[in-house]
Amino acid sequence: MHPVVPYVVAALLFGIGGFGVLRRRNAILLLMAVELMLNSVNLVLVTASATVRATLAAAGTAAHTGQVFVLFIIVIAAAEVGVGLAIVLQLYRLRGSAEVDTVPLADPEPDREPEPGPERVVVR
Amino acid sequence: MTAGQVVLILTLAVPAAGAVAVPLLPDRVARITGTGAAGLTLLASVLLYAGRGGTSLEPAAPVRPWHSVRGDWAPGLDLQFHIGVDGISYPLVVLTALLTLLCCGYLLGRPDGSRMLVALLLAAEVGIVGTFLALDLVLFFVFFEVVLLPMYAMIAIWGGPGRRAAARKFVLYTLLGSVLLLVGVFVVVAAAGTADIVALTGGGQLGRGTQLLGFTFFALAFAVKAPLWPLHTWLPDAHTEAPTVGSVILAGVLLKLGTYGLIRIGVGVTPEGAAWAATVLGTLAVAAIVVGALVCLAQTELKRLIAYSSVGHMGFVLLGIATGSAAGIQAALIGNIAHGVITGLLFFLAGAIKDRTGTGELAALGGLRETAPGLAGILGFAAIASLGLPGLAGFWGEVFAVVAAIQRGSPGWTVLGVVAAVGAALTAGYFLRLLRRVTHGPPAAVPVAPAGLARIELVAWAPLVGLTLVIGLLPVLVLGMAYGPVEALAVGVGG
Amino acid sequence: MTVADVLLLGLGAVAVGAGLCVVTTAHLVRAGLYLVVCLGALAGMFLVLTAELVAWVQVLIYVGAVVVLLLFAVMLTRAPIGASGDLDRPGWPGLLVGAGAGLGLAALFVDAYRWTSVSLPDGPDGPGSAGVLGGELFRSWVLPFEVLSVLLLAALVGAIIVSRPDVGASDRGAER
Amino acid sequence: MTQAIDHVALLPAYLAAGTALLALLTDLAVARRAATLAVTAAGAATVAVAAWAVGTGPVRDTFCLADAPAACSFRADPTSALVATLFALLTLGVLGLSGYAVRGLPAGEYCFLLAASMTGGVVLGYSRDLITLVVALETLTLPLYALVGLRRRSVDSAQGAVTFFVVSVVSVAVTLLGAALLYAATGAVHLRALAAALADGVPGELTTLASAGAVLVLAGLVFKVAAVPFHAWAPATYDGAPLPIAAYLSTTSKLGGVVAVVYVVAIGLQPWLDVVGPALAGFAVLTMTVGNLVALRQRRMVRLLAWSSVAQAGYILAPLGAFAVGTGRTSDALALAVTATIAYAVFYVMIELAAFGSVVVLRGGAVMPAVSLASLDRSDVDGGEIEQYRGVARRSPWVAAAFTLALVGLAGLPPGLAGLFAKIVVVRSLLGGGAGWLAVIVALNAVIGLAYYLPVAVRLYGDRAAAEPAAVPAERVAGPGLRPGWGAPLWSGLALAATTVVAIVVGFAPQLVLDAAALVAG
Amino acid sequence: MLLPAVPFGAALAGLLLPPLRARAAAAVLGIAGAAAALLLACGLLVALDQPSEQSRQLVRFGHLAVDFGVRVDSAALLVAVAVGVVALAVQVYSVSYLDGDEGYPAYAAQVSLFTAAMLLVVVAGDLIVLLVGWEVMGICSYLLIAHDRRLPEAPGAAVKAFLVTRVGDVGFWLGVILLGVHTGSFRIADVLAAVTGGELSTATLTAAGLLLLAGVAGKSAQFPLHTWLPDAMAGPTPISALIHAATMVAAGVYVVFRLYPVFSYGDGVLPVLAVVAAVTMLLGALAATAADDIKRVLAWSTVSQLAYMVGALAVGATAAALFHLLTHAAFKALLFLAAGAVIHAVGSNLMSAMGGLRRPMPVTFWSMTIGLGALVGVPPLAGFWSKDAILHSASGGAGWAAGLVFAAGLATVVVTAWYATRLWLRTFFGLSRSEATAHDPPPLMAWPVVALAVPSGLLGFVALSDGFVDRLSTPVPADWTGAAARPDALPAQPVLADQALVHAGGFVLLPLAAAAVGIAAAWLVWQRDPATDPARALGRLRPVFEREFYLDGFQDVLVVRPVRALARAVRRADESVVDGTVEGTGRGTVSLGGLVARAHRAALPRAVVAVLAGALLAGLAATLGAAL
Repeated sequence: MHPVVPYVVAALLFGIGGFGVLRRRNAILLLMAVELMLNSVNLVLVTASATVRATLAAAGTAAHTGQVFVLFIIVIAAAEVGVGLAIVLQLYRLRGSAEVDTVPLADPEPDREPEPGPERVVVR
Repeated sequence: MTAGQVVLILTLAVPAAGAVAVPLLPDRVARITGTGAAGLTLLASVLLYAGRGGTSLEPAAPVRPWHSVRGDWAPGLDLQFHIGVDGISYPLVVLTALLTLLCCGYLLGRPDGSRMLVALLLAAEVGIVGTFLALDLVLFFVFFEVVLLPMYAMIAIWGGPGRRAAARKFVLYTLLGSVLLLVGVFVVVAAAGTADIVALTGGGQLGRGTQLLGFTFFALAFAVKAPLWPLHTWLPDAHTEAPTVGSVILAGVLLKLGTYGLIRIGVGVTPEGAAWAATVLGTLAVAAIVVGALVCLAQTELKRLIAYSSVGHMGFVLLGIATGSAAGIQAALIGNIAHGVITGLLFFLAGAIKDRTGTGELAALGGLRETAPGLAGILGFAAIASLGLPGLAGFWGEVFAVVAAIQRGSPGWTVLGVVAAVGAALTAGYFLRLLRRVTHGPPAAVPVAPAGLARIELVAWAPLVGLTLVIGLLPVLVLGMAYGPVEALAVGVGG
Repeated sequence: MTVADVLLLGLGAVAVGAGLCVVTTAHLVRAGLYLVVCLGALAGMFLVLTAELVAWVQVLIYVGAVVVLLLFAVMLTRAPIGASGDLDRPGWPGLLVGAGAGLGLAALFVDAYRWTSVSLPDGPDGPGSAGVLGGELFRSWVLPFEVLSVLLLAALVGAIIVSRPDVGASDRGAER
Repeated sequence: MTQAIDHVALLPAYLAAGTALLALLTDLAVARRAATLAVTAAGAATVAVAAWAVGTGPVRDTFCLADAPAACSFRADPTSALVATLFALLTLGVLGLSGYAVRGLPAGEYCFLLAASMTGGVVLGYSRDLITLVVALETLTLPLYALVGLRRRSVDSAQGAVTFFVVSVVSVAVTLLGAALLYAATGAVHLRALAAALADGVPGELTTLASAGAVLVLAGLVFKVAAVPFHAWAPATYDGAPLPIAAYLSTTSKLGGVVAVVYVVAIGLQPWLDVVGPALAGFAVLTMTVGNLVALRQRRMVRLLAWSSVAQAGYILAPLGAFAVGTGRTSDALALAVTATIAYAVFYVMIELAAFGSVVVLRGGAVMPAVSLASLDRSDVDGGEIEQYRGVARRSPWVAAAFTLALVGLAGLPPGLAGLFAKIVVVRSLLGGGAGWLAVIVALNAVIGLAYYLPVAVRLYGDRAAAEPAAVPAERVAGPGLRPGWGAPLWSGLALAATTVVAIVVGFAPQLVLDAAALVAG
Repeated sequence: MLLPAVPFGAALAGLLLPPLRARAAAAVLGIAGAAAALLLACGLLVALDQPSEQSRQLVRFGHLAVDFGVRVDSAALLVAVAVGVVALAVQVYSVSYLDGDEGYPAYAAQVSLFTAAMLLVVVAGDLIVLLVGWEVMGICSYLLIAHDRRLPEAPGAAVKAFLVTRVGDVGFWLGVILLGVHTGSFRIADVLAAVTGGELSTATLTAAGLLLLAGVAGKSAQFPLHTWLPDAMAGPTPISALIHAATMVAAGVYVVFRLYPVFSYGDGVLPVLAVVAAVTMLLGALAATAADDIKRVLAWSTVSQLAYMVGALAVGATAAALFHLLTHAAFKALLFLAAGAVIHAVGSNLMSAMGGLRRPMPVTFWSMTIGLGALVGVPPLAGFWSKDAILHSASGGAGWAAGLVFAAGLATVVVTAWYATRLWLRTFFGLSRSEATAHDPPPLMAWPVVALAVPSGLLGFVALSDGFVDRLSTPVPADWTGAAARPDALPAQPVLADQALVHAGGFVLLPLAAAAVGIAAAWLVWQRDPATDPARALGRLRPVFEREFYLDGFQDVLVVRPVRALARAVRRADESVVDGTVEGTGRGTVSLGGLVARAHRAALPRAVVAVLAGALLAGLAATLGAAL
């Protein structure tokens, strides 16, 4: 089999995932896109574990590491989706909408002028 | 631990202990203990002179400290707690101790003096004396930085109306200087492997390139501290806004950190750099003299005028150092001490005038001779001493800086000498203008509250007046002990 | 072009198409379904690549649990069933970065692997089978496995106290 | 063959996980907030002692690869001991500071999540391969998603949590992609094996793959340290999170990021530093400058501390970047750079904890004038405006003194000797490594740093403008149901005092930290 | 060594110790100091036969040592005696002159300080110590001029006096330094040895000579830097007598006398000296003719008489110059003190307010007459001998310089005679224009005047005794060897040898005739209309002379105003440019921070874009880097 095929598929999936993350406004869809990216990484790892066993003689026993890594990634992704959705729902509960682009990064009001007027400093 | 070493450690430990203890004690007691601590430090610093034969570690070493204490503090940072005193640093240490004692005493007598101010004074004294005693580059930097915050707090809390901005400019500018020093220090330490000044003096281990780079950083850092002309703009604001005590310490001793650093590290550790940059430094120094004098001529506020006069005087000191010859460096040393004493006195007087009349504006002042004859007399004496009247302390530094410049022989240096001499004449110009505005002439409308001199003021100023006269008549007091080390330094620079 | 290649190509095409639909569809629920199709295709590719256990785990956890969770979330946030217009932000930054990343990686792989072919491993009882992986997992990767348990517990507890404001906050009453 | 597991080495990890479970059990059984806190704190202390004890023992390796024994995934050497002890102590500190906040939060779950995060940190300290590293990092970060969102009545907290979660997930995806590429190119996951593979040359066509993988891994890890391109989440998250959690984020999770970067760069990618170096140096410079510049304009206290911690991250990365970019790439130069990074991180972590501790105690106590009466719930107190801290020194001079010392330490000026020596360490390593230009940039940034630390410190001593409402008297704020309880002020005060004392001690004897950090070269 | 020390001690005591500030004590202290100095000087003059020298090292700068050296020789002692006499007279005189003034104690102390400084200059053995004395004199003159509180223009005059001399002193500094640096030591003996030994190049010598000349011109009020002397009259009259007539202004002449080899060896210095002398002579005399204030007349006459001494030096007649210095000190001090008495009596300085004082103030009248006679050069009086000696040596000298000096000298004799008679007539003859009842001054003021009248009368005869001449000869440094080595460079040398001060014969008549012409002219003009000022005869020239050739205006326009404008410009530049850049960088950083902060004021997606874009760029950089 030619490893380049699954690799290219994984690459495209990662690209699509990235595109989805940046384009979607709804948090849940965003999570779906992130799932896509993680799955593409899984695909790379599985293909790598297949190719590694064949080409690099040195990594004899470590051939299955790729697949072990994938297992771990799947579990981590599941856990993160769990917590992520809880947080999104909390935001939904408080804000009425799960829109991502209404979440401000910096405090909205204008930044302070450098130095308020001189004030008297009282030190006993 | 010889007696000398114990005294050496005491000179640092006593003010440190004072600085820690004073804030904890009740107000009145605190200020007395603070003054006591300052007095003890002065005593310890004077005692350093005894047993000068001292432990000369390496007879051949160019820097032969009279007493020195060496201990490891942080080998990981090449930082050794190596302090020692020798001919060059001794007068400066005594001057610091004296000025701090006078300031603490001055605060003792005043109703509004606060114990926090005394604590900050002692903290600053630890930093300054530490810098003068440090014989390890990194330790020099650490003490150099210790001075920063106490001075900032002094200006920012007890200063005049515009103190906040002035204090901020002061601390940021000086921090820029000291951070450049840090980079310079480690350029040298990385190349030489050791940070010990005694070993490094003479620039033996350093290649020419490192010395040039190192000296550029040192020169920048110390030019900010001893205000060399283009980098001086923090000084007038800081002085005008600082409380009397703050400006005395600021002008009296803080500027000397820069010039002492230039001598001990700039000329000492990187002599080739000093030789290479001599003409540039000389030209800037002369520019400082002339610009300082001219700006003073057009100045309208008393403390600002005295601040700019410091820029002028330090110009002479830096000219002395720039020449790199033994005569030049000695002129710089005595110029340092003289400026410390005279400008300290001037700032005390300026503070007294401001307290009495409430304003520093020259236009509002006048006729002090009639309203407060005692104060006017001392102000006249200080102004005359400051303009470099021979027979008083200021004269030797200025004349022999010009002598050293002309001694260099090349036409360029002779021109510098001549311009410096003209600068000296300008100095006379603005000081006499000051006297005419403030003391002579009809008494101004501004009421002068306590006409006579308070006892505390007399006590604080008498030593300074006496010192100006004594150093003026017997300069050997200051220079006597510095012949050896200065010769060694000058040899390094090929002066 | 062996059978495996053909299969991989087919499943790859399905996965990529479904991925695109997930990202572009205007229907929330339909996005979730497309995701199921995409993950299923990936599971198939894993099977072809002899990673048997991983494929089943993929189907079990991802398709079973994660997508269901996402659909529940869609339901809970009362998203409209029909098409809803305002789902997307201006596309150009996404397009730029996404395409850049995707094509860049693809170019990287193509450059790295050209058209070399690799014989799929065929160990005694299937290279990716549960037995082999289990042995591997519990021989040298026990520690991450244990730490994962702590992680999952933490995720559970975290999800609960975040989603239910009343849990643990009732201190206004008696000292709980 | 059964794998000989060296349980002694794993002891700290076991204890950490045990503490987490214990927290849950005590909350279930005793259901008293103070008790849970006390148990968790005790657990953290035991972990610290255990880690330190194991550290002093011989170097222990477990879970090693059969064929290449050197490449083990768990290594208990002095470095790991230092890191694990630090994690435990920091968690202990944060627990102490949580005295005020925990009253409004579910104490049991709060302590459990913190302990879980500590477990992740401890395991991170010992991990020597990519999988364990990633898993440990995730265990460190995941509980924080929940903890950040724990102020359940404030929208800021929810927004902060979402920001943190989304950016973190994307970064994890990038890290995993990097790791996958590295695995694809070298077939190795253990750092030492990876180094060996990279050292003896990756087959021609895979080199670009490997270098892309290396950089992507680094990018993902550097997100944890909040380096510039990946820093936008930090201010919003810190401000949204409850104060102790903000402290935890800025100290422990940042330390985790630093440790991860150091392990990957120093051990894993050592042969390929000329590839990774420029990226690191670039990140360092960008982080320093942007962090300092934006901090100049901040109005809220926690946001200012967040931006300053971003800038400090720049200083931490500088030695590594300088080493990679610098000329002499000998092994001892690497040791110098790594020691500098770890030493600075240790100094920074202590001072930052002291700073946040002071903020917690100031905000917790009834010192602040503008503590809104409506939210009687202590947990809802956030960092607040800097303006509200005006004139605090008069009411609580000691806490204000500690806060000023911390701020001055962050700026790197003498009273805060720890900060000064940290700056010296960085500049020394930069100039030692030949990257003089980076030293000058660090120097200039230090000046900008002081420009925003000092006004805050001075405002503490400023006098209260008459217009503001007088401070709400302490007893009214407490309200009937909300007796501060003996826990809150005592714990926080104790934690703050302890951190400040440690900062001062280290300030006067920096060699302790330098010796500990020097061991990291291994 | 003791000589300068005594008055210095008195000065310090008077100035500093508060208990001694009582009037009586201060007076006693002042007078005692001056008297002691005088006695010491006379004692030394008598006892000493050959120049003695002692010195003690003060300080060493590099290899340049400065030592507190004292060199006493006959000429020095003579000048010291003169200074002592005048100082004593002034101290006594001012006790009563300033009886109403509460600032007297400080005044007395400052006078003793001044005397000490003058003596220091006279006996200085080291150039730096000379410089110290030189400057302290300057500062004392500043303090004393500004002493009078009531006079509004006093402080301005004091500042002007000090600044103009200070400008001259810059030249003096540089000259001293140039000499010191090139000879390797500041001791005058070494310097002179080096000069005569030919170790210094003529270029250096010329430069040093000219620079020293600038200092001398400043201090002795010669042409370019003379504008301060007439204004210095704002100070109390005894001060004018002491400082601005006898001692300080003479110090410049004495220094040239002492360092004569430097001037003579440098080519071109003496002719310059001659020109300056000639110009100042005429200028001073003509300005005096039109001045109405009696003290300004005397001031201008001092300027021209000093020019005489400088002229004498220019033609090499050092002994004649010194002799004229002594006589001038005596009769000018006398004139000032007498004028002080007149002012004291009349209450105003202006001659237009005086007149007809001959009868009410006989003592003052006769002493003033002797003084004016000496000034004009009436035969039996001292002035005649000294001025005649100068004119004789000028006429005998070689080269155009001597001729110029001689011609100017003669012309000045006429003009001096004219203004002296004018002053004499307007003050003492004609009808009294002042309403106050004039009367002779109290004894304390009268005795010093009379005391000074004696030397101004008889000093001439002393010159007749031969022993006097060699005492006045240029101090031959004991180790002055190489004279023969440079015969050509010593044009002035032979003239010095036969320094016959007194010589009868036809030549004496010429100046006498000139004086007679001057007196007659003044008498005729005054005779026609006794009430008005004879100066009206000058017609259109009068305003020109009155305004002193507008020199003061030129100086103000050329020097003072541009410096002040430059100062304002530099201050504005310093504050806006240098300070501006610093403040600018500060504000720039803060606004840059604002810019970057605004970039962060976005929503969450921008953060994710940053993450992904950052990763992408880093990856690209790495791959491209690795691929290259």
